[in-house]
Amino acid sequence: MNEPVQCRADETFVLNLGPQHPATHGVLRVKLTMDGEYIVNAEPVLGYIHRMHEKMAEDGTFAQFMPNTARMDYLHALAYNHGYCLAVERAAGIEVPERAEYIRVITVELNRLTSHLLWWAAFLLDLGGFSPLLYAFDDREQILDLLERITGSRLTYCYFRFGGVYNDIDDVFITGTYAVIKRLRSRLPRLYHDLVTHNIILKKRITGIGILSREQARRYGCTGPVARGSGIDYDVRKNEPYSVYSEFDFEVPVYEEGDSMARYMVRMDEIEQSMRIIEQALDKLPDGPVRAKVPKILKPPAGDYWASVETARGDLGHRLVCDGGKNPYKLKLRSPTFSNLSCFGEVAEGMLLADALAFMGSLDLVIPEIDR
Amino acid sequence: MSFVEETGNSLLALFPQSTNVDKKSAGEPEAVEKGARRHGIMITDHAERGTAVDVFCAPEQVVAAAKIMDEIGFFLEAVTGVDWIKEDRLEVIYDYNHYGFEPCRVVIRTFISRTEPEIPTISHILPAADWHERETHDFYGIRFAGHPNLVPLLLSEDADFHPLLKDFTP
Amino acid sequence: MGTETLPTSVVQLASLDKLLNLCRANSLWPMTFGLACCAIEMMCTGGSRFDISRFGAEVFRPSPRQSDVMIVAGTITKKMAPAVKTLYDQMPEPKWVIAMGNCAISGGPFKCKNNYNVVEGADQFLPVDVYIPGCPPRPEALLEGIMTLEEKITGRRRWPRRQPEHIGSLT
Amino acid sequence: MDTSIWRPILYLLGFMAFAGLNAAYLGWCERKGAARIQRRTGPMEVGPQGLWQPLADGLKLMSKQLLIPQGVDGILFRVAPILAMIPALTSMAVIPFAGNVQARAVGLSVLLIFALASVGMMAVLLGGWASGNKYSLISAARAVSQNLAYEIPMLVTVITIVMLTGTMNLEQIAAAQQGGFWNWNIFPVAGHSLAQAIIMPISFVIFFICSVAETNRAPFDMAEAESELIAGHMTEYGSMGFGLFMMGEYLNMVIGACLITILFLGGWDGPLGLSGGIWWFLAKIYLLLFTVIWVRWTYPRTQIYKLLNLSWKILIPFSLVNLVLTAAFIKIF
Repeated sequence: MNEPVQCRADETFVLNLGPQHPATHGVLRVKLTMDGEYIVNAEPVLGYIHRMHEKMAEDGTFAQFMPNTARMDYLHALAYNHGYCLAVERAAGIEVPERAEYIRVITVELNRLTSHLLWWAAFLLDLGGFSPLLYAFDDREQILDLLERITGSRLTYCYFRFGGVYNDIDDVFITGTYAVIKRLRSRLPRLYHDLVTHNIILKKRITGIGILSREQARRYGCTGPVARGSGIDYDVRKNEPYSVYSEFDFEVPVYEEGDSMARYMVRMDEIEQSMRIIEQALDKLPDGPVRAKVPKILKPPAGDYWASVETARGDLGHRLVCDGGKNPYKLKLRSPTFSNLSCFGEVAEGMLLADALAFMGSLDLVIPEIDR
Repeated sequence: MSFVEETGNSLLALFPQSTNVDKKSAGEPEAVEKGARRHGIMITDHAERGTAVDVFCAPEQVVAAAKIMDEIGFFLEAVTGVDWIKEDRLEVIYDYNHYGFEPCRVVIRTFISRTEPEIPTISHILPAADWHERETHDFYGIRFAGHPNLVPLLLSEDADFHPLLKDFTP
Repeated sequence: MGTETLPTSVVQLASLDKLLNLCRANSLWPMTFGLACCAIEMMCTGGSRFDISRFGAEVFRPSPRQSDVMIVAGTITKKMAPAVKTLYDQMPEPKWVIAMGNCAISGGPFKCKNNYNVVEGADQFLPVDVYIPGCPPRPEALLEGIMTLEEKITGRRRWPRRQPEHIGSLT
Repeated sequence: MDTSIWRPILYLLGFMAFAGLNAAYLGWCERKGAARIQRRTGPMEVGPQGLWQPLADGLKLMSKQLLIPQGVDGILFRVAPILAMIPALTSMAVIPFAGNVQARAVGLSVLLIFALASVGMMAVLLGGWASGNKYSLISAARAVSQNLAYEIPMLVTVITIVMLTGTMNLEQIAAAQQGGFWNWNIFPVAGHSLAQAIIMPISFVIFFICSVAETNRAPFDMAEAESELIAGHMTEYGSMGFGLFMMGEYLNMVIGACLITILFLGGWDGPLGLSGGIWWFLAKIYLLLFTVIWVRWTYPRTQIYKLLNLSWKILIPFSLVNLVLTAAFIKIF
């Protein structure tokens, strides 16, 4: 049915999607060559929110870069905190106390929940469903309250420190987290799945749309839910466990279809898995200090290091090159959506505009993370 | 044989003169900066460095390396440059990873001249490299010979500066 | 000097203007226009907890032609600045600009030594009416910003009736 | 005084006021309704329960700068919003709100309303075309194909009713359903011929879907798909141009609801044999409008090709079968 018709070159027109467009989640611009409503060629144009993070890393000390990490992927800021801390701790050889590791896992997973909820809301908004946004934000606010209580901010956290976390968690946080998980568990099947996932219009809209094959996903370096929706069983938390993730029992949801529905389902299942991890971490939470003794000014030995974490969008890598000074000599940020989006041009070819936007929504784009 | 060693052996095709993968004999990775390291493959501790196989090769060999990595099912994670201004050269680093359960990240590094920075593109082998190379071109001015569309990606279309060079001033 | 009594006009333009300003202040439609982190807090402001719709400002219009206020929510880069300017020019008068967050005020955390890509503040090329500090500002701050803008349009504040310094003296 | 002249004028004025109020306050209802569905309060601060909100919005839109962008087709750009409003207003004239409450009794009122509805579609087409904006143009193309597809099953369904009642006069169609809800066209109970009993519920569903699609409401708001086409045909319209489009859309909703009420729900007839009157009519149309709003805030948008498929592959065959069956039943019994 959706076969693109052959057209002459002079019948196409160029459509600029963005940089201000309701469906691009920020300031992404896509130059579309269209034939009617069919896309002949799609070329994303990036850089509208390039904020020089890598240059700023070189200009400041190791600790001074911490606030920047949260502002790249503001939806899963704690994972960026975590990734950068892992890289610096690996370079400087800092041991993190066990309680701090558990707190890190709990907060990162809570943050993952907020990220997936917001993606869900924004995705449904792309498809024209407005009410889910409000429902998801309702749940998200509850989690933000908890995170705000211990980190002090709602969105751009700067909570992790080299060798631990800034603040210990308290009983209110723990009971609150259990309560939030209980509430979300009861709302997930009833509200999220009954209202949206099993909705016939949604199913017809996204099943079979934007098929990204396994091989395509590999050649474009896709990771995270995008890769897992294409049948690739890859999750940094499982494949090269960092922090204390190896101590928890959780599954990595993988769907073989590679369409938007598969990516949707991966994220919905991940919400469940994140809640499992949080519960286990809270149950096992050890006592002890939350921060190791770390010198004020770090001077890691020369060398280069890589550290990967799994953010809500995929494999976030930090390549840290040290020259023995107090500044990072070079910090390369490998952001997952940068690679995930690069497949857009190839997949969107021949799609309808509306389907391409559904596909773009299912990639879960955070533009400042792409542009850095 | 572990997956890391297998990967190292597959990459041996790059270096016909050597017969086995160096364990540590090629020196520490830092030795690269001091110029003490020869071309070759080195196995490093993944827990310590985050990478398991460290390959140091000539600029022309990155295409052959990319072909090998593509054949054995790795994906490209990142391409990046490092400006070693004191040594007057640029380092280009390719990070590969695979989807398996044994941690094995492969880093392929090479040095090019700082005055005439040029290196062959690998975007025809792994399309993921397309944007990464354009970004590296933005930041360091490295020309990826044969790249189909080497126009600024993150900087504005008419940008003629390369901000991540150490001698850059706005 | 004696005072002069001016005859009152039949057409009371001043009071019509007042009425129109009251209407404008109570129906500020923002543009769906998020640049970065602050946009998420802008979305939260539309959420159930903060509910910007109470003040009639929830009609986020995606087209600049239909919006009254441009909330610059996030960092403006040199590549994006011309687009922001175009969007502002496309809005019909009367129009207002709210600079939300430190980036839109002054470049915020990105005002650094080797800044090569960030515009240091929306007021470099837009007439900004209200500045909302924060990184990002809380949704309450955005509501306060919208009310400050209403105050600027009508000359009187809706709520709370007390001035902020009085609130401070109570504690 | 000769009532035959004054009556239509007075009624028309009354209906225009009714239409204007409806258009304004349906917007308010929609915002409040959406807020209720989404666990919010909606407009609260502008007047009691935000009741002055439509007034503020309306006056604001009127006082905004009239912006005619460069590169638009000047005349058509100005005409399109008016064209969105006039046919909708005119249609109100022939709708019988109660036994004797009708501006102008027209023999072929059903036909007239459909003729005017297709003129209303021209507004979207002209607005989209004249804007000189690619998004608007796509929207115009979508609107035309959508209206074309959904007018066919709608008309075919109406023909079945016309065949059953034997008249094209809305007042007579409603009058034929008086005397309790079992006489209404929609209910398959005693008092009807077998043909009506089987066919009418299906016809009602078809007609309802079509009227939602015809008025460009979610989940069929292809022409105004916000996340795809910015604001569709209205992208370049600010101030009152946009206001007129919005009012036209709400008026079309009202007319759609009126048609459904007259054709299927017994018009002004009270259920259970209660005495009929205009209040029943209004209650029915607002119930229908509430349903439309409810649907809008519950479902995501469909996609243009799936929408057209629904019409051409499901609704049109069904309505045609309905038509043939009705004709056969009438001939046989």
